Amino acid sequence: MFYYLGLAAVLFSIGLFGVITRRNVIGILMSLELMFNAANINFVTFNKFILNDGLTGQLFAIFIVVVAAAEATVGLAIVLLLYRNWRGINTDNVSIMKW
Amino acid sequence: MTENAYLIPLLPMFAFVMIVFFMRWNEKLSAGFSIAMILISWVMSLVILFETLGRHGEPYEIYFYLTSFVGINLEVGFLVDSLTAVMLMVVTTVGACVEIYSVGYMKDDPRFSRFFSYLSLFLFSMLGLVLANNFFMIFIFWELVGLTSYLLIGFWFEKKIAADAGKKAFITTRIGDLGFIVGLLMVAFYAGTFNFGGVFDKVSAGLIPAGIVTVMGIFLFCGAIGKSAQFPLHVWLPDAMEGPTPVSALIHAATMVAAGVYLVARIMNIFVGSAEASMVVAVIGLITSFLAASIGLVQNDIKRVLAYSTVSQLGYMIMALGLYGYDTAGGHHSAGYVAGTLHLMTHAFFKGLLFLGAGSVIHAVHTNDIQEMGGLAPKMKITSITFMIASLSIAGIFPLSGFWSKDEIIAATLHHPVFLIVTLLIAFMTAFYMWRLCFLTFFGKPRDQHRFDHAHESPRSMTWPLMVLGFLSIFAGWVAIPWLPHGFSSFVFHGELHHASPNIILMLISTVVAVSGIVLAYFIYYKEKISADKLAEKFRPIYKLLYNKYYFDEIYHLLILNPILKFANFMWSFDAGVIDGAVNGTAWLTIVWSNIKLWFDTWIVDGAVNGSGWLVRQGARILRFLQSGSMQFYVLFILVIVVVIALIKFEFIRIDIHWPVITVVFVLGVTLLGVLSKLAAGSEDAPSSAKQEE
Amino acid sequence: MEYQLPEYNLLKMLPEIFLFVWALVVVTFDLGTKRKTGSAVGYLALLGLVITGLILIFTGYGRGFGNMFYNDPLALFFKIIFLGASFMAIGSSFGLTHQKIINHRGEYFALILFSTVGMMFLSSSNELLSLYIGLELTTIPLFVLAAFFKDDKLSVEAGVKYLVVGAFSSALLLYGLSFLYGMSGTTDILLMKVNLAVTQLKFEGNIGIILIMTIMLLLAGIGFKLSLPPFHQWAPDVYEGSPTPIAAFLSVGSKAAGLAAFAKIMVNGLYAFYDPVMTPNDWGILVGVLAAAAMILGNVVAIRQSNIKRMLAYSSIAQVGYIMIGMVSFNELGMSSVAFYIFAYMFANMGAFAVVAFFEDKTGSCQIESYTGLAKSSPLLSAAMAVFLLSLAGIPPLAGFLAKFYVFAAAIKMAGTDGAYHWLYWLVGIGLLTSVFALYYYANVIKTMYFSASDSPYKLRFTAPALTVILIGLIGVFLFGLYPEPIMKFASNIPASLGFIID
Amino acid sequence: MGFPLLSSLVFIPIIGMLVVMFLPKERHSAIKWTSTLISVVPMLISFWLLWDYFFNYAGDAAMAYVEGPVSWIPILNIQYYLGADGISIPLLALTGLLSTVSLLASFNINFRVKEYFAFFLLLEAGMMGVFVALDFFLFYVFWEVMLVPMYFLIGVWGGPRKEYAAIKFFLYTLFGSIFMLVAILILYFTSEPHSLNILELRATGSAMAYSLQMVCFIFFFIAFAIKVPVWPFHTWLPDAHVEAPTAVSVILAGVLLKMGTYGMLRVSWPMFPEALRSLSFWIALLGAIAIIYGALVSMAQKDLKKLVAYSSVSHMGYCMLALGAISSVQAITGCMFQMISHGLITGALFLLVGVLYDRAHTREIAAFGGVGAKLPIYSGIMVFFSMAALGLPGMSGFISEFMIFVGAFSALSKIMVGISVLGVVLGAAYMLRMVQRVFLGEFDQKRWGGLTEINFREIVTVGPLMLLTLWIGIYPKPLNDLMAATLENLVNLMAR
Repeated sequence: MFYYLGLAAVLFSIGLFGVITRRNVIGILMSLELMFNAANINFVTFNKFILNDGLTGQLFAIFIVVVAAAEATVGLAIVLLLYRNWRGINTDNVSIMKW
Repeated sequence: MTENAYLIPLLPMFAFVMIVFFMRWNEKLSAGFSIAMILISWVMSLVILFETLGRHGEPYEIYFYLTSFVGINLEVGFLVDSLTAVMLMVVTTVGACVEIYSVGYMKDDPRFSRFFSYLSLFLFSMLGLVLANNFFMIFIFWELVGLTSYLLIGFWFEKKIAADAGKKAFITTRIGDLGFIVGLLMVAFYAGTFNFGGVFDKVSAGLIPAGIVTVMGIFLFCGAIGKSAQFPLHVWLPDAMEGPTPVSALIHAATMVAAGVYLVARIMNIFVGSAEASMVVAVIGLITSFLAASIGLVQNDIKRVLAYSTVSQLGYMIMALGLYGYDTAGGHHSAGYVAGTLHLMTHAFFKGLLFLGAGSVIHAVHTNDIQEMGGLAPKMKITSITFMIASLSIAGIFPLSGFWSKDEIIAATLHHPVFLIVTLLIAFMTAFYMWRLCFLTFFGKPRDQHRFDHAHESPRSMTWPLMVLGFLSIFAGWVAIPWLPHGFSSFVFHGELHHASPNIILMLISTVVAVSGIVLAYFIYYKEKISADKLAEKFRPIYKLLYNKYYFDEIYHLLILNPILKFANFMWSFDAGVIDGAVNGTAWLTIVWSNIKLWFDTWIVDGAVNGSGWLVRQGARILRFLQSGSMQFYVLFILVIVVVIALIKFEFIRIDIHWPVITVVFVLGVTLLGVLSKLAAGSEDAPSSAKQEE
Repeated sequence: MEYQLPEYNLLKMLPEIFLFVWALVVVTFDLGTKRKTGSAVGYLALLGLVITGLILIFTGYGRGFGNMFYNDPLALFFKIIFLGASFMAIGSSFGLTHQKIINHRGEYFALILFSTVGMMFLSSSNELLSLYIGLELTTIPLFVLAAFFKDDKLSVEAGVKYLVVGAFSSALLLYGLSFLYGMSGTTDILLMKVNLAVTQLKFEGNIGIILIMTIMLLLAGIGFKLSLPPFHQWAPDVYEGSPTPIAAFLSVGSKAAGLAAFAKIMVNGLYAFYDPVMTPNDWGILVGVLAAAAMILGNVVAIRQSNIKRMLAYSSIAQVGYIMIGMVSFNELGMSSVAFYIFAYMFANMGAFAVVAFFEDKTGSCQIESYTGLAKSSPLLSAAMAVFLLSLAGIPPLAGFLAKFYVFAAAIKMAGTDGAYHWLYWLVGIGLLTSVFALYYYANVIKTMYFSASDSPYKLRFTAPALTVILIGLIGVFLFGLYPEPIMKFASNIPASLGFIID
Repeated sequence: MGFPLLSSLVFIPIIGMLVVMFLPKERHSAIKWTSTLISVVPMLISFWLLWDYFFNYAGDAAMAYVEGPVSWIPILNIQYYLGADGISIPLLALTGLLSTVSLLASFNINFRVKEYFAFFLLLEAGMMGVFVALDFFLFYVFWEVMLVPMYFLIGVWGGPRKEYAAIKFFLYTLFGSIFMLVAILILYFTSEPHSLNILELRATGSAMAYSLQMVCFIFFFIAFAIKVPVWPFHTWLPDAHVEAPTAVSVILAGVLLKMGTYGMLRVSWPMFPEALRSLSFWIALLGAIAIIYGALVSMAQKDLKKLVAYSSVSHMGYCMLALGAISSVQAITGCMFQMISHGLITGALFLLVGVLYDRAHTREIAAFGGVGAKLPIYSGIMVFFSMAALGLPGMSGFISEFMIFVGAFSALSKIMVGISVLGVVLGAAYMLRMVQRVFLGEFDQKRWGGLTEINFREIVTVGPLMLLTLWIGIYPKPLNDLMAATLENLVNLMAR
């Protein structure tokens, strides 16, 4: 199971990396998805290997997928707005408000 | 009547109240009323005097508690013994004379009735002072007397000098009272009561350690120093002459300044308890007397001359009392007490007379400068005659009252050669300057024709008091003629039969001294055989020194007044610095942190918290940087924090290769990567953010 | 492995269900009337909230869905807060729906309601999965609401930031939860304590590292909701950008939700569990440090804000700091004090935001300068504002003071009873000192309104809903300042539902 | 228990405030008269309390007119618990009197009248509350409630730098009171069962460990010292006084400053005897410093009001000196006397300065001169109070200072007392400087020709203060007897 966890960790880290470094909001959203999925893998793994009661982990994973989807939709909608207002979706512009 | 003695002070008080609230608008009525009141109390004090004589001066005391806290009582009451009776007599007499006198003198003054109300108030407090039976009360009236003198000196407060003089008098005496208060505190602490009798019993029973008694006595004496203008606090009295002349006569010649002497006489038992204290008293008295007399030699303002003579005479009395205390402590017998009290009485009369006379002269010629007078004798007979009587008396010419008292004083100094010599010297000087005054004022040819022409005898209301006082200053002293069986001396010493042994030689010596003084004055200022100016030239430095009153005022200004004011100002500026260091602090800060709003500084800096203000502002800056507005930066920040905290915790754990470690390592590695890359990216758009800073 | 179906008594969930349905009704009503409904939709939403409140009162305590759904005092208390918050938020957003949001009124209100449902669900869930879902259900509508002004750059930016940071933090939270699940093997918070201990035994107590990771991640996730530094930075920007009522709702509603989550997972789930590496006291200290940071940072930075919404944002960050003091003084007094604090805070903060929103509707400005001399032109409004701010500053006899007093009392009690908790003294000290700072910027607003000789150009006339909201705020602030008894009694039951034994 | 007099003292002004709020804004005179008349009621009640207490309760040190304890917030067992004894009764009377007087004195306020009088009544309620509260929470609440109206009164109706002064006052006092809050909480949790009852907590406090006592004592001391204000904490005072409108500075000087000393006597002094014993010398030292320092600084003032303000720093210094002399009843009695007489005298001085300011629109001492000739009555009154302030016998100031000195002399180091006696002379100095510069000397006819004599209303405001000053000065026995039992009990508590 160690490999699965490792995989999850790798995914998570990649997601992190993406979120931090991406200039593109879409990219950021995708990296976020990666992170969610890392969590998914964790859940499933634990459910499979450590404990074997029912399907809680699996269920959790499914719910997460759903939620992630919802978030993605909202995210994309907002990205549209972003594009309308800025004619672009580069994050560096989006810093009017500070301190 | 004695049991109703409290009425004596209350009557003038009544007059004061009535005038202030009801009679202000009717000048005649208010004057009349206050005079009536003082006359009634004069009669009463006369009766009391006789009753006391009947009791052979047995003290009579009544009091009740004003308030009492644990340990000590503040009581109100009065004590009538021989000393009180005499003083009552003196005060009421002079008071009555002066009030009558000032009807004429203060005529057509805008604040006529207010003047009388003040006078009544003064008489109230003075009489109360005399009657007081305990330290607390005597202190209260002591202060009240000071207040009224302040009001009366500054009566013509439009004149700046008058106002200044009033302030000076008040504060100077207050400095004396400082010591007095400390003395009172010591009395309260060590004797546990304020009542004279109680305290004296404790002292004479030796319940209070001798050193304490000495200190106590000296502190109490400070009060006397202030009030009766002894060295080194004598400077206020001459200036006090700015007040109306009746005031000078009443307060600064006859009564208030005598209060100090009265105090010393009153608490004599304490001084008897400690020779050192008495010595201090005596020495102070002597110094004062000498200084004042010598200054009086060269002054030209008639009232100032009189003032200095007053100071010197008071010094006389104080010295006599001190010597009495010293000798009695040493077990010898001394005439000092009798001398002091007797001179207190006689001096009150003739000095009062002198001032009133001077007043009437001034009234006539509208100047104080004796160099502008001269030859007034034919024009104003009563004034000149009474004035000269008084001068003789003060010079101590047989058989005027001054003679007897001064003689007693000299007798008191017998065992102390230094004192004896200086005293005689002073007597000489006194005679000289008094008669210098007389000659310059009343004889010779007028030096200022214009003023001379306008001169005229004063109205009756002014001359009558002069004559009354003249009478008294001739005969008042006779009560103390040594050959009298039950004379003054045996009266003040409660009935114990005691003859002040008549000392013919001394009498002769003093008379000779006095006469020689007069003669010298005669030759210089009447016959002008010896030119005063030449003398002045010959002894230039001494003359200047005397003429400038030993530079006391200047010295005080230099050494005390200015430093205090400077210090006060410094304190103020320091305080201001603390309060609105905002002002200068902000100036400095705005240079350094010009981008910070002003009010922020003012309040942060204020209360001297610059440091924290600086920190806060620095913090604000960093936080501004963190709040950069770019969301990825926020994300990164969160991550960094998480990792950092996690790292902090890792130290506690032994690292063994175990599956979670891998995870963490991954996370860390990637995060660091992210950090680096982000920073790299951040460096690109650094300038833009820098622009945002502005 | 065979299941026995747990009993689904939906009745216990009635309020949530009803509100959810009602939200749908609101949307459809708006659509059905061709979006011509003026403020009727708003009133409809308010009505829904009121009814929900009534239902809430009648559905007593109890549980459903196995252990997933609890109706305990904690849940009830927080639900009341959520309802109140969204009520005031909606009430104060009428002016908005008159001018800016012409088209999507229905969605606007419905989304608020949805988010409220999420909060309520969260507050009464006692199990990781439902808790997570509740959290998401709370957050996602808020993403939309934050960006609701489609053509306003600020609003959109607020939306984006909120979205990214929020999603990110929820991902962290999720990752943490997964580890928690892994270690405890259950998602039921009550079982969690036990199982964790078991697991610890199984791994010879070597789960320390992973535990740390977990707690960090959870902190990050929930700290974002609480806008607890250092996870706060989104807050000022989002508050400034998003519509004012939404900002208010964020500052109270989602904070309260975060508190509930924190209380459930950290306190209820992890407090009883003891690990030599990460004792509760350890991460208690950690949270305490964060709280101190919150108070200092919030109060100091707020001093320099010129935009009142931003200022209130920072002040709300500071307030979280005070709340966390109560939270980390792990005793029953602390828990109930937290509840009371958020309750009092709701009135004051919602009120203040309502005033701001109203003012913004009338004048279109959020700058503090534009409040100059308001006291003369519209006394009641400025008086209300002053009262709210003073309550936030904690001046007696207003509710805010009592709340602070309660929190500090809890902290000092814990510090006095347990030597390991002396650090709470310092926390209290910082709290008190910073509260003086806080007074400064609140007073600054009051000064602007009252002390200026010049008269304000604006002559504001109240609209009914705004007035209602403000009055509710005033009444709450005064009433619970002077007679907090009922609320405190109620709040004193909450620790029991967090596994504290009330002595 | 009968009619709840103390509660009515607190709540009548609040009711009055509400009434005033509902009066129409324009009816200025109506507002003024209503509020004044309402404030008369508590004044009369407080006088009646004085009377009744003197004849029925003065014998013993127990609390009279106790109301409650009624449970208010049982969770923290906070109680509504009022009571009054020998040290609070006179201050209550003072508060009642000064409130009415200063309401009368503020009739010349003529913008935002309604708010002004409403705030003023709230202020009065707060002050009364502080003096009757026997529950710490209640005490603290009133203590803080008072700040808000004060902040507004200074900030809205104040002088040029009003905003600065107002916020300064507010922050200073709040800063102090947070320390008090901590101390209260510590006490609360030390006591078993937890209690906030001031009287019960005396036992707890004195039973505490020395170090803890020290901490609590110092915390309380900071809170009260800022209010007094004791020397290093005094810097808020001059600003607040100078900027505040006349009536407010009357209240500020007359009542608010007393709260500090009252708090010390009521709370911290009897509660932590050990700490007190070890600190008393330093407290007295602070007092002595304040006396000299205040006097010197006020000697350097150019602004009448600032001068009076600093003089009250000096006068409160006497109180601190007395409070340092814990072992002597005289000193503590003197302290109470000083509080009251300072309330009367300084209050009156501020009123009079206000009177002059209304006419001349300046407070620059140098600007005046010879006013005595033009306004005899006014100058007479002013001189009277200046004399009272410099401790002239026959007036209350002297009695109190003398008691303090007598007590302190027996209880403290003689040197310190000797030094602080200097304050008497300095006091005379600055007061006389002021009197001379303003009232004596040349009168500038063409500049001040227009000055009008003090009018009837103003005389009415000052008259009672005058009479009381004289009465206490001449016959202090009743007041002393009123407080004697309580104060002895206090001293015994301190000596534990």
